[in-house]
Amino acid sequence: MGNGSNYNLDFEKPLQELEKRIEEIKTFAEEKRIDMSEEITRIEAKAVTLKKEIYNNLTPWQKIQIARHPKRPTLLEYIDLIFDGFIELHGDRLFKDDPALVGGLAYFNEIPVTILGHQKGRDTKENIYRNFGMPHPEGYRKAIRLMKQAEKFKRPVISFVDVAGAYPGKEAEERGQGEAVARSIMEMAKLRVPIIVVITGEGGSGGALAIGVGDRVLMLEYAYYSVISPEGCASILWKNASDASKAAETLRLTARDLLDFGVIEEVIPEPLGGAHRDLEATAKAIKEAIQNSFAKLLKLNTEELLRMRYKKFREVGRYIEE
Amino acid sequence: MGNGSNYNLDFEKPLQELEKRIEEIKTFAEEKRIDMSEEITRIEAKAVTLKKEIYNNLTPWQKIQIARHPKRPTLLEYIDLIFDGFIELHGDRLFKDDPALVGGLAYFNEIPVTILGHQKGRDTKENIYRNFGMPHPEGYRKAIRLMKQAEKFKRPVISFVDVAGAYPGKEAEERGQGEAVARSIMEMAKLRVPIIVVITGEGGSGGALAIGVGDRVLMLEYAYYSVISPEGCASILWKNASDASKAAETLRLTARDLLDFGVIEEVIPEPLGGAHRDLEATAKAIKEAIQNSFAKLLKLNTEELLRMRYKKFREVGRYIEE
Amino acid sequence: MLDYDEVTFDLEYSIKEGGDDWLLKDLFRSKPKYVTIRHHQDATKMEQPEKTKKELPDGLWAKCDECNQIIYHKDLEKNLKVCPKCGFHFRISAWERIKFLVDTDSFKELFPNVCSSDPLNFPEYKEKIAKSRETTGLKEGVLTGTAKIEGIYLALGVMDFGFIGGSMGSAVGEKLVRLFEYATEHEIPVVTFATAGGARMQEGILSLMQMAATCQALNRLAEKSIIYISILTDPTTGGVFASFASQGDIIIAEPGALIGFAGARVIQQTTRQTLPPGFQRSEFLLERGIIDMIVNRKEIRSTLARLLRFHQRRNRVV
Amino acid sequence: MLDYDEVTFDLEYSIKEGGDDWLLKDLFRSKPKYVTIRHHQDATKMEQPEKTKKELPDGLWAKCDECNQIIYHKDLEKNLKVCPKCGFHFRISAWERIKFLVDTDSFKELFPNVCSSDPLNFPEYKEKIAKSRETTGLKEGVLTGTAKIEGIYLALGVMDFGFIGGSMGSAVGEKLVRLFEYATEHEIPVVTFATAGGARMQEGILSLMQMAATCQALNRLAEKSIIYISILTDPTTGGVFASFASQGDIIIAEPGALIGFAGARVIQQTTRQTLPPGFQRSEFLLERGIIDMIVNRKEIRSTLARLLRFHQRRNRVV
Ligand SMILES: [Zn+2]
Ligand SMILES: [Zn+2]
Repeated sequence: MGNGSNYNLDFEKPLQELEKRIEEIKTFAEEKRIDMSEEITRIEAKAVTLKKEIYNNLTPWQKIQIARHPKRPTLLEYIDLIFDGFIELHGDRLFKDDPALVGGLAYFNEIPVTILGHQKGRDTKENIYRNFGMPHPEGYRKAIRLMKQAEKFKRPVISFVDVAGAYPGKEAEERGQGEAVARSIMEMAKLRVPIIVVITGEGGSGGALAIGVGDRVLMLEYAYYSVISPEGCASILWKNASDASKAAETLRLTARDLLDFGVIEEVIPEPLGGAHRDLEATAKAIKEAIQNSFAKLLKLNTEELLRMRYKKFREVGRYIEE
Repeated sequence: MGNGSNYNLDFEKPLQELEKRIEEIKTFAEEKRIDMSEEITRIEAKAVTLKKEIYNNLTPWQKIQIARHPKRPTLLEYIDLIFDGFIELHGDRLFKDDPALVGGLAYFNEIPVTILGHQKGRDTKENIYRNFGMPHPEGYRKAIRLMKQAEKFKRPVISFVDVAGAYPGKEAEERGQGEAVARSIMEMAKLRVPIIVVITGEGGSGGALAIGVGDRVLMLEYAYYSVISPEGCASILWKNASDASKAAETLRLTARDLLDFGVIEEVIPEPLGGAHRDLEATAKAIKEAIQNSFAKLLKLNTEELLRMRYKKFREVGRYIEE
Repeated sequence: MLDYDEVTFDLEYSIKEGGDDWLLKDLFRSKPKYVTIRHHQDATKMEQPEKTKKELPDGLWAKCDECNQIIYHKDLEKNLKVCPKCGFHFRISAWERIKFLVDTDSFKELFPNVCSSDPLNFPEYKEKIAKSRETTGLKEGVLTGTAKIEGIYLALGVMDFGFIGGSMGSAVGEKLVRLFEYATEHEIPVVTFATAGGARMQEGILSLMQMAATCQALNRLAEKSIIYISILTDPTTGGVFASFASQGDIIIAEPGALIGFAGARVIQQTTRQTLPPGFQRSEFLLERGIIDMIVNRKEIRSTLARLLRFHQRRNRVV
Repeated sequence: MLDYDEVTFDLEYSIKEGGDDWLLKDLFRSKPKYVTIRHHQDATKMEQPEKTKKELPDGLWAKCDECNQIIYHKDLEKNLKVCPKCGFHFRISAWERIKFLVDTDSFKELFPNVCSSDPLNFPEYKEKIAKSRETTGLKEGVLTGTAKIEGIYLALGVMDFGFIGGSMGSAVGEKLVRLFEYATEHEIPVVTFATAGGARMQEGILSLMQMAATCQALNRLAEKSIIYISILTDPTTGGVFASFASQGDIIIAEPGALIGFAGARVIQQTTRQTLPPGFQRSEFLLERGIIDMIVNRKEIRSTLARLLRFHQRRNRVV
């Protein structure tokens, strides 16, 4: 959760050096009024090749670093580009409004929907306000309230997941974090309207699943979704959190892995270099994916929808019968 | 909310003097080994007459004093005598367990029921623990949870009201006391099982009504039920809380008044001298009244029940059309 | 009629009529200092009643109680009685509210003849009703009817704080219940503007029962999945807040409105707690998760239009 | 096999297997000091396995970790592994639990052959399963079946903390889902005894999905108004608490059990908060309104019987 400005992705260093070099040459050429366009074009092409090479060969751990990038777009940025006329609704009607979980009403291509999602901060100040996007129980209870409202008015729910985990704090425990997570799963599983889930960044365990039970679960290319953080896994397995990279490999937590497991329905490709390099293209890709999901879901009646949702989470596990 | 031991009902003074005199004579007769039984019988008869005279002519304000008597039986005492096999259930699953509102399961004449009610303390220590029977929002939310549980398992709800008012505190406001009271009314109004309400002591405004919406509302003879405490009313009307007696008269808050208004269905007679003088007789009277109500309610199907409940609260107001 | 004593009395009885002592409202905070902004006249009569004019320091000018700004009265009116300088929301009458809110001439009053009786023969109650009628031009504490907002048809209930502190007696409850039932039958959305000290003490237990009556009528509306939007204005407290007003599918408050169950004075007397600044104000309730949003009076019309349009049945896909 | 190192390891992995770092459990608090009370043997074999006996300081004696009382082992057994002096509840195995709980010979195991696969090829997972099988005599971390309690027929799921920290992988989830579905179909009540560090890390995301699978199966049970009683024993944390275990119609905890979502260590590391004594213990949860009651192990059988009888369909009148 570092500051965005000095957040560098290690594996991008060669690329950054090349990009820096291009800038230098451009400045030099301008100052000296020399035509170096050929040279520039050549290096730029090389940079694109390098970028592709890097991004086509990302390790899971590198993907996680992209998923956690401080400049990675957050829900409120996506909402503006994917939906129309968003109206935020607040509060669980019980204890508090949780800014870490945003919810409200909007149109998706003229269809009224309820939107839910984790909301990380876009700078340090906002991150503190939004508790780095980690909800307390009241966040999940707001989600439950808004989902039931969506059910009452028969509109689909679109849920955006991007969370390191449900907040592990004293007050969160006192107010029943476990109960809130479980209750949200329960309500979502039986909600009588279509639910589309989009995992946009971090899919942190129960805190993600709490608003992650959907008829279609879509996932950005570099997002991850895991029962445990790779650091946590590494410190347990090898008593060393710095083996997180190895753990990330082991845990099979990338979008591709999850598609193979049948945990998600679709991987949404990201722009070259990751979502933070092109918000609009990412939003457009998400919008298309949601649209495709809608096309599939709106064909089903409620009973079919619920039956299929049940079946999906019913059958995702892998076991043997001896 | 004084201490029971030195709580005297003013209007009982002549009676208390007479009773004291009887004790004195008895002691004297015993000490001196004189037969004074005739004298004693005579004075005892006089005491009974006096008691009847007093209790047949109680003013509303005097009834309120009885309703607030520190020795007035509380819910947990009644439960033991009216129900079998009580199992207390705790918690709202959201924030806290509120000891001011007790709920649980029990048999009423072999019928499983859910019991709810305000619980005052029976001594100072318990009163502090139970916040003098004044619930916070979590108390009403526990009630809602248990009512919905009763609905799920299709068992009747029996709700006991005895509260000065929903607690007026900073934290209660923060956690939405108004919302909790309203929500409880909402849920109770639509609950698909029979609800019997017994007002046993104080019926303090919204804090009473929150668990007071029932198909049959029964009320002990000296209980009161009011939109405002007589003290509050007096201080508004005559800028003088000590005119409470006059306000009590004005407000029409006795069981008899409420029967006339159609707010309650039945007045349960109390033993001579009030419930605190004979817990068992009072419990027996309550039990009979509940039994009679059951006999009426169990004849109805759910739709009839809900229609009648609606009608009752729909039509209780008095207005004119000009 | 609007001499200072009368104003003081009037403000005091916003406390007195609030309902009960558990629900006593602390409404002194900031209102009693100005006399120019009276809201009891019928806004349909577009000019100020003579009597009121007489009382104004300068007839044409008002003073904002929050920022002391002197405001040209017509400007204030144009600004929907929101201080143009600091945004302070003055209380307004039910008729003013309707005028500010709905499409021109679209309000059709329903149940205008439902009025309070005096079932308890309560001291001075009849006189209070008579006086409230005179000052507000209303027959009862709530106006009910149908109207259009940006062309969208709806059922509308608007309370008036000038009518015995906006308190809810049998007639107010009856009118609201009829409104909810009307909306249920005709399947149109419901919007209420609440402002009240609580239940109406002068009708005793019958007032309390209106909490149940209004709530259960809302249940029937909900069964049909019809939207109910509750708007809380300064002040909304006691039995009104603790019944229909807190049960909106969506709850909106005007900025700075006092909203709560128990009054600050009662809380302090009972608990000896010190209450933080802003306690029980709209912003506090938003933070505490009790309301959905705070909307300035000038944007309430457009916000309602958006929300109502969003919930129109033809928009439903599932 | 039960040398001290092994015990330490075993207790440590109750943390390790707990699931994830957000859910890491602080289980060191009081357990590692005694080695005599092992609970991994199959209680159906009534005598102590030889290996265990060898490790006991005196074979016949145990020491209570809470009050240091030396207890004759048979007495402890008779007392359902509750310290007769201080009431401390030792952890017990799934088979012991069943033996203590149900009518003699009434337990009929269901789905005994559902076992973990190793879908991630996770390092050492196969070995851990093999070892857990050996120490517990179980094939998986939960026993499922039907039984009778005081003659009342029910579906029963009992977790075993000795099986990879009681963690929930695909097989545990599958067995519980089948149990809930079986109960739904046959309309019999469900009782589960939970004990777990959380989801099973070694099956990655597939473990996490078991939270959804179990919860949705409970929804179907609820649709039929069949009662589900959840009993939380020491420890119940992470993804197990945050799914089926916290969703009982009635929730019972054994005294002093550690119950929560996040582990104390993680909370302290993340928030630097100091946690009060008793934090996340049964008594704390009761006060915080999350559970219905705390029942001593010796009274769980009779309490369940009362609750199950109470919820029998023939008792319904409406
Ligand atoms: Zn101003
Ligand atoms: Zn001990």
